[in-house]
Amino acid sequence: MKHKQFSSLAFNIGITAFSLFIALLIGAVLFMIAGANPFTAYAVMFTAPLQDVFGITEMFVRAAPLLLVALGISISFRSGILNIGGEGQILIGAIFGLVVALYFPKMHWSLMIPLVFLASFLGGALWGGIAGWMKAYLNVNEILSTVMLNYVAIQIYNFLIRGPMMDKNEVVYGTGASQTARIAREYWLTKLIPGARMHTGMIFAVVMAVIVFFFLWKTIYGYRMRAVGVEVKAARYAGINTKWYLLLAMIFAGGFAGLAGSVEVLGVHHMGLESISAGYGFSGIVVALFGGLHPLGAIPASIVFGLLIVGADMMQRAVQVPAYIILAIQGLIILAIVSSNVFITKKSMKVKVLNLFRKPAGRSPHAQ
Amino acid sequence: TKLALVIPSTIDDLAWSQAMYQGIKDAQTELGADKLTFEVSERLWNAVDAGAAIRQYALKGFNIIIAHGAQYQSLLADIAPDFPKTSFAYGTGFNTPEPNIFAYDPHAQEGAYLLGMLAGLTTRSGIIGLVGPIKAGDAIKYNKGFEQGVMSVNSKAKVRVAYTGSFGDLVAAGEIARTHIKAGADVLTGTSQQTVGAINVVAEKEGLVWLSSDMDQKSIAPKTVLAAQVYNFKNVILNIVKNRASGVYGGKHLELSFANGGLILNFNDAIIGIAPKNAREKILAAKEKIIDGSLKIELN
Amino acid sequence: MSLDIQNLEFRSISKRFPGVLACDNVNLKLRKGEILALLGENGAGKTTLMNILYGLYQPDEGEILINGRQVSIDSPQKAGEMGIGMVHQHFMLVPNLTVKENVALCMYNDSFFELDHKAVNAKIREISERHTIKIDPDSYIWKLSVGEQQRVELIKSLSLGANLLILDEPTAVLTPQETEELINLLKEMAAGGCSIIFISHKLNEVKAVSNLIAVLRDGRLVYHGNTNDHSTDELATLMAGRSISLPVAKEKQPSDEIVLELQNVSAMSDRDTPALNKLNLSIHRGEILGLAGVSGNGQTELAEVINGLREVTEGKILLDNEEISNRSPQKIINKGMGYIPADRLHEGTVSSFSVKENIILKDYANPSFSKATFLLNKTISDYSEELVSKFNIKTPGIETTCASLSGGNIQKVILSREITRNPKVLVAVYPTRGLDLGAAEFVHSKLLEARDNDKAVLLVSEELEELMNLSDRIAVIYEGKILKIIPAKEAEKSELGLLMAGVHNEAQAIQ
Amino acid sequence: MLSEIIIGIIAAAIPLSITFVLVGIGEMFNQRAGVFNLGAEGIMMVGAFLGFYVEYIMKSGPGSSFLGMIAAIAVGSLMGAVMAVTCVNFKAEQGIAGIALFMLGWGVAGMLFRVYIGGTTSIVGLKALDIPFLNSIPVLGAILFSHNIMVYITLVIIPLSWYLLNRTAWGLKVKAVGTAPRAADTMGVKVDRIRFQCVVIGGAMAGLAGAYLSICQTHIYADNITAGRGFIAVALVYFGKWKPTGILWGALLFSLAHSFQRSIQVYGIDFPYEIAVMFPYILVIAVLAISGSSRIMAPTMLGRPYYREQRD
Ligand SMILES: Nc1ncnc2c1ncn2[C@@H]1O[C@H](COP(=O)(O)OP(=O)(O)OP(=O)(O)O)[C@@H](O)[C@H]1O
Ligand SMILES: Nc1ncnc2c1ncn2[C@@H]1O[C@H](COP(=O)(O)OP(=O)(O)OP(=O)(O)O)[C@@H](O)[C@H]1O
Ligand SMILES: [Mg+2]
Ligand SMILES: [Mg+2]
Repeated sequence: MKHKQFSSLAFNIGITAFSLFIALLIGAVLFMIAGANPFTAYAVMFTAPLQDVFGITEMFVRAAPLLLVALGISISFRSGILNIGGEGQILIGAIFGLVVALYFPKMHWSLMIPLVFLASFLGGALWGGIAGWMKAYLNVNEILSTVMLNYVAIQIYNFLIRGPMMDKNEVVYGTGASQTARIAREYWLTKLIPGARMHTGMIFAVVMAVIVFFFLWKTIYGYRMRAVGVEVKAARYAGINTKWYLLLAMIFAGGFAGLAGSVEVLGVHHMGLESISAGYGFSGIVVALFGGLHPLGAIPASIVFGLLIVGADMMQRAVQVPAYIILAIQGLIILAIVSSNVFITKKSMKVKVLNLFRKPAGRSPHAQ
Repeated sequence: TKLALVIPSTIDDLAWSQAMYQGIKDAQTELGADKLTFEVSERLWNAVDAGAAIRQYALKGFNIIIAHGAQYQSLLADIAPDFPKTSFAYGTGFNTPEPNIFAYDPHAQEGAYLLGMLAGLTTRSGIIGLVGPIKAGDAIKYNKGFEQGVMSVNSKAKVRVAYTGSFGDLVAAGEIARTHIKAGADVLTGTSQQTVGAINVVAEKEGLVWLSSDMDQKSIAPKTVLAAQVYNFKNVILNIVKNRASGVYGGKHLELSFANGGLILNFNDAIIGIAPKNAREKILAAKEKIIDGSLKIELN
Repeated sequence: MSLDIQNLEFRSISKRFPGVLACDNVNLKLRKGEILALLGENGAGKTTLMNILYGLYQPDEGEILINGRQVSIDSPQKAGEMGIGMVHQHFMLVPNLTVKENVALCMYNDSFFELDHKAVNAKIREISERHTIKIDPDSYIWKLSVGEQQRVELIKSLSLGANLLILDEPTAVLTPQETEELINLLKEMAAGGCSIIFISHKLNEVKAVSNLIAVLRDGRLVYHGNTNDHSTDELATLMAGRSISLPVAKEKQPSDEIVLELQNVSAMSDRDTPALNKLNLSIHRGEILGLAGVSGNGQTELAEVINGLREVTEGKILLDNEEISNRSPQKIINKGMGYIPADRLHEGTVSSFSVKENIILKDYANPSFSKATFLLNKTISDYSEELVSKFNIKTPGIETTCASLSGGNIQKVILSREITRNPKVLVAVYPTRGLDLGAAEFVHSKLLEARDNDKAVLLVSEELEELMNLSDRIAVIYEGKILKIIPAKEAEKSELGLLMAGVHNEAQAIQ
Repeated sequence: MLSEIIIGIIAAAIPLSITFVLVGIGEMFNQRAGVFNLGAEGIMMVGAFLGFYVEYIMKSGPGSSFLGMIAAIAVGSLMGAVMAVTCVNFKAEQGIAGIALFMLGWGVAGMLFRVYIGGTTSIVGLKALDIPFLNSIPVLGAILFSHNIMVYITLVIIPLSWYLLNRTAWGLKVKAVGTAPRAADTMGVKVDRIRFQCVVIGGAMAGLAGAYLSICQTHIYADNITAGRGFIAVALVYFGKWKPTGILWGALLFSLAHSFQRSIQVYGIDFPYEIAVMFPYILVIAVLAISGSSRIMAPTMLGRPYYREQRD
């Protein structure tokens, strides 16, 4: 038994390593086209972020919003909804949070920060909820509505930060950059390490992950959502108000994306800026799926993805290749990992691979 | 001196980012390749990635770090105190929140005013089309200057403004240009990297004219781009290097204007004949007035 | 390259699934023209063995020989090419295509452009005329009742002209007449040289149709021999390892108290045609009311309407004198309604949930299973273990997903939940469809037990025997209306049969 | 004057909609077969680049434009094949693979552009051709007969894809594989093969759509030339309920809204331009919300890989 476990672990590692190798090999061609040495590039990419405080902290700076978005995505996926509206939900969440942080009367940070989080949760929930409501009650496909709502959110957000919410100084001095005023310093999320950007947002996100885990698997609401997600007919049969739970799923999905928005505002930017969503709405989907749509699985997935982002970014600067190569390499690596996954989780596929090695002459039914 | 450049778009966008890239290269040529080396990080329009890049450059000991966008101001304010011996610069901006931050500020409205005059003088239909990205920052300065320029020479002309809602959607920019042209515009202008899409559409029909900003975009449409306001960032770079040499790491507001050579007005001699004969003289006269301060452009 | 299959042999076939050995060293032989009946309890491995023959599954060990030569059937395509056809236990039809298109898919699965609708039509017409199978070739599959879908399955396999035909519980959803027709058809085919493997839990059919019998128990072949050597009782004993006899209702004076009453209820079907037409029905406390009728006459809609899953367009439904029409399913469940739906895979269970999660599908919010919205895992597990053993559900464990259970065992999961919930009214739609005899016996006794505990049971079934054994009264539904209600002891099969066909007075009968 | 504006709006919308139709029809095929490809945007970028590049190195001319399109189709098919290998053969999660392909496509296109061209330049491309006689028909002439050749090719592709889907054996198989792969398998349909073909077709169409943007519409290539149009196209497939004509209507509606919105801005009706820019997106959602849903068309197994030995 021990032996079997070991060999299966070896198999899993082997197959993942093999597919990664293929991906990196293709990537190497790209590096060569760009005139860079692939070996140094890869070395930087996978080791540099882990070598110093800066790299490690930056990883967590990315992981926090990714994890939050992924939590929401996990909930909605589990309820059978593919939410690709994370980008828009982050922005609306950020705006709600900003309104509270900038315009509410001064109060102690221990009151203000939860209030900002609450506001941005509500903002994101509103945005996700629109798509959820349309799906549940008007039968509008969520992919269509979330894609479209992303564009609408961007326009609303940009309008607010370049219009009514723009920093007064930008008007006074005539520079007119679209950004809001800074949030008072006492409301910022505490930086965990001096000189680095890492803030308490990651801790918050991990706590949320645990809460979501309990919510989905240990409470009746989670039970209902999962039931609606996989078999609407059976859920209806069981007395579950399926429409309401579809809506609720999108409310949560949007809410968590919204939280990511305020974590970015309070933890990183301290003001409202353009493109604050930074693609987290999309990468959050990848993180959620890598995490097996499991809130706890999303924690390591978000950290690994953080490494991938930071590492690729550092690599680009270290070997001076066009920044596009970051995207290409990330894409290749993700493709490789998802492709290898099936050989790990599905016995029949695993057998196919093993047969390649064992019996080159072909499968014999007599084999023991 | 080791210099790092962080840009939102790419070094070949024929606009804002390329203008700075060009400026650094020119400065390098002037100072000598051994005196100034530089690295670039592109496509950092979102502030999270830009923040990581800036901090990493600072950690690696770069002397000058240029974050080429107004949106980077708060990032620099966060990072600069940790690296007092490094000079940071950003623009468009005026504010220098730390003693080692420079803010540079191209007076887009000045060139815009002159281009506006040219537009007002050149247009036959009396309709001028402006292709905007989003209504903020430099785009507003440019648009305001441009409109005043048009009005100063041709009060009957109409300046029509339409925005795409993004900086990078060149197809949309092209479509807006097309719509302007259908609506009668014969002189068009605009800002941001998406305008290459618009220029190409303008170039499809002979006799239409584009006025370009940030960079001289003549290279893609030599028979269409009539004049250009060019940002000469070389001076900004040289200025920063000079300041550092005298122990000043920042805290200055560096303006780019016609007065200090930060802005350059280029005419396309091959097609300048489209414009009325005296246009060039009028515009150059106005430029002098801008330089000596007797011509003020309203921004509010 | 359809083979002329003279001889078929399974040699030492084994197949393992996570947690179960579905086939365990099975050896089996079949000759041309023979009809083999494959028997076994739910989960014995019948479907698995046939799926191996059809190329859907690959055996872990063992081989299949045709005409003495080893063959590798690694895909259903290959099986089809060899002339093996299969009617699957769970229908293999494309719901958003029409009957015609489904048949065309089989006929033209090798071509790219070519699609001769006329040829397909001709084929369907030929088959349905020759074997008197009634079907509308232009109807979408999703619009068909289960019985009609079964007919399509048959046409599909016949259109391919298989010379080895596998039928996995084909009669589970057929009416007695249809079953009879099918049996005749199979015999005819066998006489024409087609070999047939027939799976069924109904032993009288098995006796009527087959020459040979093979019995599987827990994946192992425990008997292989001639049909004529054994009586049905002996066969039942072979299957279950014990003797089985289906219980019959003891007479009992039902109370006058009406528990469930439907007054002039109308409803539409999914196809937007009227399904229930001012239907009136009342069920008393402590009785089983059998509902007889040919599939497609509104039974499922009736059950759905009662359970709040379908809109009542007209009329009233009263439970304990309280109106429940168009209430939410949750409210109706709370008022004491139990429901065993016909679609066990997608309605009665959440197929990707574990057995455990499915067992509490209606009670997760019950204070005994959750406190302050938190599910009580330990209690739930204990309860599930208890039901699994009490209802003899064959599963590797309570964490196994329902989807990987055998058809019969999925049904047992639903039954265990609905019966143990102890509702006031239990609506059971085809509750023993696909169940093995032992399980059917169990269900029947449970339904009777419920009746004896003063519950009201609405039993929907097409099997007259089942209805007559269990019911106190039998109502016949036809085109969304109750034609007649007969006390069970006065009911006769022939009369019921006529009523089900919509003939409801002597005069009509004579005509 | 007003009628001229309206004609202008419609005439401008038609070439705009072509991108969405091309990607949408391709995506329709792979979704009908059960594969959801979010990577269309990335494929478009590579197609846009390669189409541009081929014409660029061949120094323009209509022949080179067509070669460019063919190259784009080829590279699109190749990327479709990558998607197919991962999602059909290796059964990878389609959502992730699509996003990864999007990243890969963007990265590769951008990088090759930087390395092999290096700066923004323009090509001649395919210009709008005024079809003689026909284009002088009042109203219709401007709306229908003054576009580039790809517009007309696309108008042929629409009925062609309808025919393929609804009148051929292959179309039947596609529909079967997307709603009931197991049933299709038992009926002798090679599920994975059909899915593979469809994903490749989807890729080819996305590649062509990309080349349409660079060769026919803008005559340049620049970073992010697609600007999210691939995602919009995927969304429009849902709008069109997996029907070629539905996708055409969706694309036209969306493009009309855009060209209307632009005209409003240009003619200077004074209100926040953000609302104008948002309008097309809101309109599409609203129209879908009002129109009902149809049950028969949806590929119910969309996004679910097929394993023969797994019960579901
Ligand atoms: N694809 C599968 N994955 C996992 N387990 C499976 C699968 N197919 C069958 N099994 C298991 O194999 C065993 C045999 O199942 P099978 O469907 O062959 O039974 P059966 O004899 O046909 O029963 P029934 O009469 O209920 O149809 C069962 O325990 C079932 O849970
Ligand atoms: N495989 C399927 N796919 C989609 N819809 C289905 C499928 N099978 C059945 N349906 C639909 O579900 C509903 C219930 O089916 P069912 O065949 O039980 O109806 P019925 O006409 O009441 O017959 P019965 O007498 O068997 O109750 C029908 O409206 C049918 O259209
Ligand atoms: Mg079975
Ligand atoms: Mg019915």
